[in-house]
Amino acid sequence: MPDLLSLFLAKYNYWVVIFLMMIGLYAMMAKNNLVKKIIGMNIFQTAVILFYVSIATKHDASIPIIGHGHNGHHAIHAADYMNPLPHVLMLTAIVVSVATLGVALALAVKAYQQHDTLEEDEIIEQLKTDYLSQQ
Amino acid sequence: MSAQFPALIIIVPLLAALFVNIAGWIRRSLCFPTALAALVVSFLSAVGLMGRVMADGDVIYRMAGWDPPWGIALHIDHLNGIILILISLVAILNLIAHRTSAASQFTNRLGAFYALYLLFVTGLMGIVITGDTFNLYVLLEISSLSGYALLGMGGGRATLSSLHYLFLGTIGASFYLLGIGYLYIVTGSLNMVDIAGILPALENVAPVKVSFILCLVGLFIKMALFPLHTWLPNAYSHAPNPAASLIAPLTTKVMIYIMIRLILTVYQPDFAFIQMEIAEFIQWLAVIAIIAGSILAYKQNRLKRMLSYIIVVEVGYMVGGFWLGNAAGMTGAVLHVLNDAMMTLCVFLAAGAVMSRVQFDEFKHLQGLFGKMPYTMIAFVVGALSIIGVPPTCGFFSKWYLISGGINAGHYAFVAALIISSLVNVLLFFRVIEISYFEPFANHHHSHNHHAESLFQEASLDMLVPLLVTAGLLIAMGIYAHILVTQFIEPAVLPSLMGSL
Amino acid sequence: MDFPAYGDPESPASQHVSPYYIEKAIEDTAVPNLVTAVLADYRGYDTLFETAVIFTAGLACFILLRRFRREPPQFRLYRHLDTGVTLIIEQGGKEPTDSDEFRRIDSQWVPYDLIMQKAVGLVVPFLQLFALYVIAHGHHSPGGGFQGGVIFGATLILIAISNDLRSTTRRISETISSKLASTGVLIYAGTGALCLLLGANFLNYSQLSKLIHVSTVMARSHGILLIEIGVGLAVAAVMIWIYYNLVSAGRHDEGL
Amino acid sequence: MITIISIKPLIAILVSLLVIPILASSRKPNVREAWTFAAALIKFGIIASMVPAVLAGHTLELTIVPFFEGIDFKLRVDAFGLLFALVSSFLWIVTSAYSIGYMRGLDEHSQTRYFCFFAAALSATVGVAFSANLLTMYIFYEILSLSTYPLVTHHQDPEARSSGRKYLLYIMGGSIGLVLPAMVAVYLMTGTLDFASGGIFSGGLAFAQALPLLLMFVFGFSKAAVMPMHAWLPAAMVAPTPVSALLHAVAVVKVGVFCVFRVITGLFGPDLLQALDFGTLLCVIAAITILVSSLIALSQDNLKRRLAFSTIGQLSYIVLGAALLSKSGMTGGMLHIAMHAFGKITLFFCAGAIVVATGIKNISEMVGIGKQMPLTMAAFFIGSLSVIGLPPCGGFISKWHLAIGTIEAEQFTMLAVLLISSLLNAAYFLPIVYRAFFCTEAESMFENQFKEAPGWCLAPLLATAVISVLLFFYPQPFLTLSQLAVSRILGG
Repeated sequence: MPDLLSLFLAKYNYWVVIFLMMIGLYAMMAKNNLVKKIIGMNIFQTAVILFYVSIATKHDASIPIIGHGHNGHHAIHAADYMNPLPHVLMLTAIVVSVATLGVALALAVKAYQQHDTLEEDEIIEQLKTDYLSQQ
Repeated sequence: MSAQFPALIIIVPLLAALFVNIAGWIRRSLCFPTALAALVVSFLSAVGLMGRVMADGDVIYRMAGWDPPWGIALHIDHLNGIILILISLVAILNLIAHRTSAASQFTNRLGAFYALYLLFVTGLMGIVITGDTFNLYVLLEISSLSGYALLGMGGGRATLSSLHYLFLGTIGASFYLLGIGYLYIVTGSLNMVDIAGILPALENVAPVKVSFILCLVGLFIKMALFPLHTWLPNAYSHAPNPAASLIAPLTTKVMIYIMIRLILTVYQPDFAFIQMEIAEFIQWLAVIAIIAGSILAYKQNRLKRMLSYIIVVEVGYMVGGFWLGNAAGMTGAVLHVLNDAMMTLCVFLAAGAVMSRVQFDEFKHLQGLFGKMPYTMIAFVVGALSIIGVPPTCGFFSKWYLISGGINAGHYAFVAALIISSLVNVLLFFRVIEISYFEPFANHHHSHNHHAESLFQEASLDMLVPLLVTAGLLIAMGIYAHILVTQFIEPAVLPSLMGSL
Repeated sequence: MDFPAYGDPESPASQHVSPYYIEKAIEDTAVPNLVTAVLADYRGYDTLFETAVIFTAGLACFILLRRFRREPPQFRLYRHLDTGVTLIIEQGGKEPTDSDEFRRIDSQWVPYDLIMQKAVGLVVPFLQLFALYVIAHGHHSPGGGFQGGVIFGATLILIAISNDLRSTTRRISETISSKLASTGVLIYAGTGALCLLLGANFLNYSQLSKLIHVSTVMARSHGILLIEIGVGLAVAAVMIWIYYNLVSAGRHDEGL
Repeated sequence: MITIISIKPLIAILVSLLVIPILASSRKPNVREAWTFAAALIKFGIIASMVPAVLAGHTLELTIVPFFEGIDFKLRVDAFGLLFALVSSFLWIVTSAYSIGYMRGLDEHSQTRYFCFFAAALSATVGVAFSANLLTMYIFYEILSLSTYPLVTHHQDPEARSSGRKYLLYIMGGSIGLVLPAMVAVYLMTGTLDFASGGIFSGGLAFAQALPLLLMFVFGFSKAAVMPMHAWLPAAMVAPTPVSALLHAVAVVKVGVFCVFRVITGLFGPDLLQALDFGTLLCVIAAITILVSSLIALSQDNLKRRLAFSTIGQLSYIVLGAALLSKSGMTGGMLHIAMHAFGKITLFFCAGAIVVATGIKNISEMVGIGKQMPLTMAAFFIGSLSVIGLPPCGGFISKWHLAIGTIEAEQFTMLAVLLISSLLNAAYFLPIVYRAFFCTEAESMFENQFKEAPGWCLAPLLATAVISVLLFFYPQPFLTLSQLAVSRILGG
């Protein structure tokens, strides 16, 4: 039993990511209000970002900026600094999630303008009635 | 100059998108010419690049001068060379076809429309050309975002369906991102060829399998394979015509290209087909996709919704063909990627031409069109024949490879599904052709102005010329399918297949 | 799950590619902040498309929401500056636009908060200065184009919230923000194309040394700085542009 | 036996295709008709120019473009293909003359479209005749079915629409549903689809594989109207008469039978079928079709439907000829293509002439028409003689060879079927002729208010009747061609 617990403790960051993703997924599927769906989507994307950032850390390594003393005269060994690559990737991923959030909100605002409700079932109801009236 | 083709293909449309946005504010007449010029330049460089690939093998383009695992490298081989040409060609044809209708629909937002149009094409071209997994994700997002915006422009249900497309698309992209993350943890690199080098040496294969499943599920959502296809029909049928006939032929095909690229280059076919034991499951998934898609397509009474369901069926063809695992199946799948893009473009352009005159696309509005719009309907018939798989057109040849692949692999359910869906396609299309051929031209949709009969004439010229060019291409690609296969597809598919199977 | 434990240095992720970045970044680009080095130089192509994503989001909000038809709202509020009295003008009533002691306010009737406006007026310049600092010092301190751009955008949104949307649109009109967004990304792609014209591969800043006659390594770091400025400009402009469209649902007359 | 590489076959096919844009753009009807005539004559001229070469034993070939490994878009003119091409191109000349009269007589609408699709259908027919492998033939087969769809549904009324739907269902369903998979399977088994004289299954074929493939081909080519797949033919009678005359007497149905013949002789090869004893199976299928269709024909009152069912029967004669696998059986089968073509087209022309002149469609109302339209009914009589197979007309020769073929193949039951069906043919043709001429004054329904059909209809009518008689005395061109073809197939 202890190894399962230690296994969990040693790698807790992966479990947290999975947990967050499930919350995000649940919110996107189950919630009726459009904005809540968008929040769920954002949680989902942030979970993936958290996953990447958690890879980058190293025990007792400082932030990936080379200190002043190191301008070239003696070797920099990698163990001192955190892995910069995931941080770079996540800068891009954060920007992407913000952009998607922006477009989603724009669509939600447009939906609100057309149907002046954010509840998805009411919108679908209105669309049905318009469609039938068109027939 | 020719060494810079890979960069030119991507950068010229991107720069043009920026200029077009600025031009949108200053002088709107500039937008169309710049967009057209940019796409023509990228088309020519794609053709030049393909010549170089044919001459001296794969081309590696080191972005910013750094070597692959550290910097990003663009990797062009036979497979993505031909698809680059396809994308730029489809984009040019669609741009010309929808010049007037785009100008009338997006009057003062024309600059933004053309900028999004170019960004969508840049995104797709970037996806096809890049050799880096994370870069592929970023470009995937660009093309999807501009896709959501373009599709969301239509009235009525378009907003909600585009929002659904956004949700599902983001889930798919995030799954793909997670999949690359798993790969990154285990291999430490993002460059496709580099990962492929590290993967065989790994002893614990579990994370690699999980990453493969995640990437696959993400891509299946994005390419609308049957159970995950719910967003596609709404998104495409309520979209404005210029957007729908650009996005419909390209998005799902490029997603399938990504799946092919992942399996052929990163995970190697023997891992994907043998160690994963899911080939059987996916083949059955494809069979269900084909059958269900055909039945759903039959139920529709609107033209564009029917065509969207047919796209779901075509995705079933390609995925099923590719996952047969043998050479004929794969060649068929790749050839079908090319053919289907052109077929869908031809049919959607025809639908766009009809809707530019008739405003509705329900079947009862399509009466008597053979008399009124003969050329558009002829192009529609050629597109329909190609989707059904009648010989002179290209659809037949990819279906031929798919069927022979199915028989070789002994997967007779897939062959049966192909035949049944062809027959259902016959019913679908001839139902539409019958309506427009037999029933007299009832101008109930022009009831208000009395001289509608005389006014109603053929689609405008700049809508008609690309349509007829596409129809001609369908037949040309059919007749010269052999050259397409031996010169472009076989060198791309076979080496990695022979190496492992 | 046989993933590497949290934070252990021997994990493949930190063994294969990243040691090169850590060791070589200083020699290659003379930029101590490794993240900026990798972001703008090694994987500059990624960041180019990252800015393109931001730009696409701005375009998307514009094309989805913007409505150019001028339908006047039901009623408009005018406040007398020195006494604080508010006039409600019904549809079609004559508006005191010519006189200068009346000022139009948003219809969601914002209470007259002199303190808020004065405080914001005081703080905003320093904030913008800090934003420029963040952009410029991407090399040495954590920060860079995106973060600085967002801060700059935030200051303008702060003005819009404290006063009203029209005051901000008067300062930075929608066309300017859209054009700035394009020019920002253009600077980025332009420098890349410039290196292309100079003969190297796209985005290879070492070629800039031919122009500014400095060692290739320093050329790279200046290239990165140029990129950071472009990105900062683009991000700030797009933030405002999206804010204008989202808040007023495309009519650009009354916002939060 | 040298193979000459020449582009004549390609030109022969393309002649009628190239004329379509000219037809579509010509304004005045006579200019249009003149062009159709010119195209028909040129086409027949080119094909005739190939006859001496083929008679001397050579075959003309042309490879246009490769499709897959082992198959390419190849045309080959051999004796059998040339025979069929000669018949269809000659009859195109006659039919275009006839359709001018018919169309003018009933002033049908959108005649330009009619002539264009007619030309396209002809080029596809000649394409099938000259194709060297199964894939090229399949391509032309599909083009033919698509170009005949607008012809069959020319009137654009609801009835034409439902018959067009049935027409498509059977033909496209058969070709895509059955022929396509079979073709792919054969290609995978043998690596090629070219028609070789001794069949391409060199390594023999297991019974379990051969049977489904053969049946898929026979029923897949639903244009051959073998019994269960025949329903489209009577439904297609709704088309204007020249269409049903040329297409359903000569072009479309003969293409189906031609494909079946090619498959049996070119793909499977006589000795393989002999070994697996499929000969008798095919004969039985053909026999059922012959007998059942002849019986149904008896009960039909509408003249064109009766002719349609008689065509189904006659087609199965040709299938029977192929299935006998004997020398004169095959010769008889091939000859019957030509003889039946001329005979049946005369009958259809007469039916059309009667409709143009009097508007009557049903046989029961045709009592005593002989006095009003003596020439038409005389031609009708000659045509029916040829179809029944009585001496003075060409039909007799082909049925004679078929009879000898049954004896050679010791299929005596087939001989009986042959004779019974000829009697049945007589049973449903001769009463029409008898009642037309030898009825008493009282029964005659006509008080001579009708006169003969217009000149344009009458001339082709009489021409084909005279030719079918001449064929009895000088069957040389078709006879030598078919004997040559059979000697190559069996000689192997």
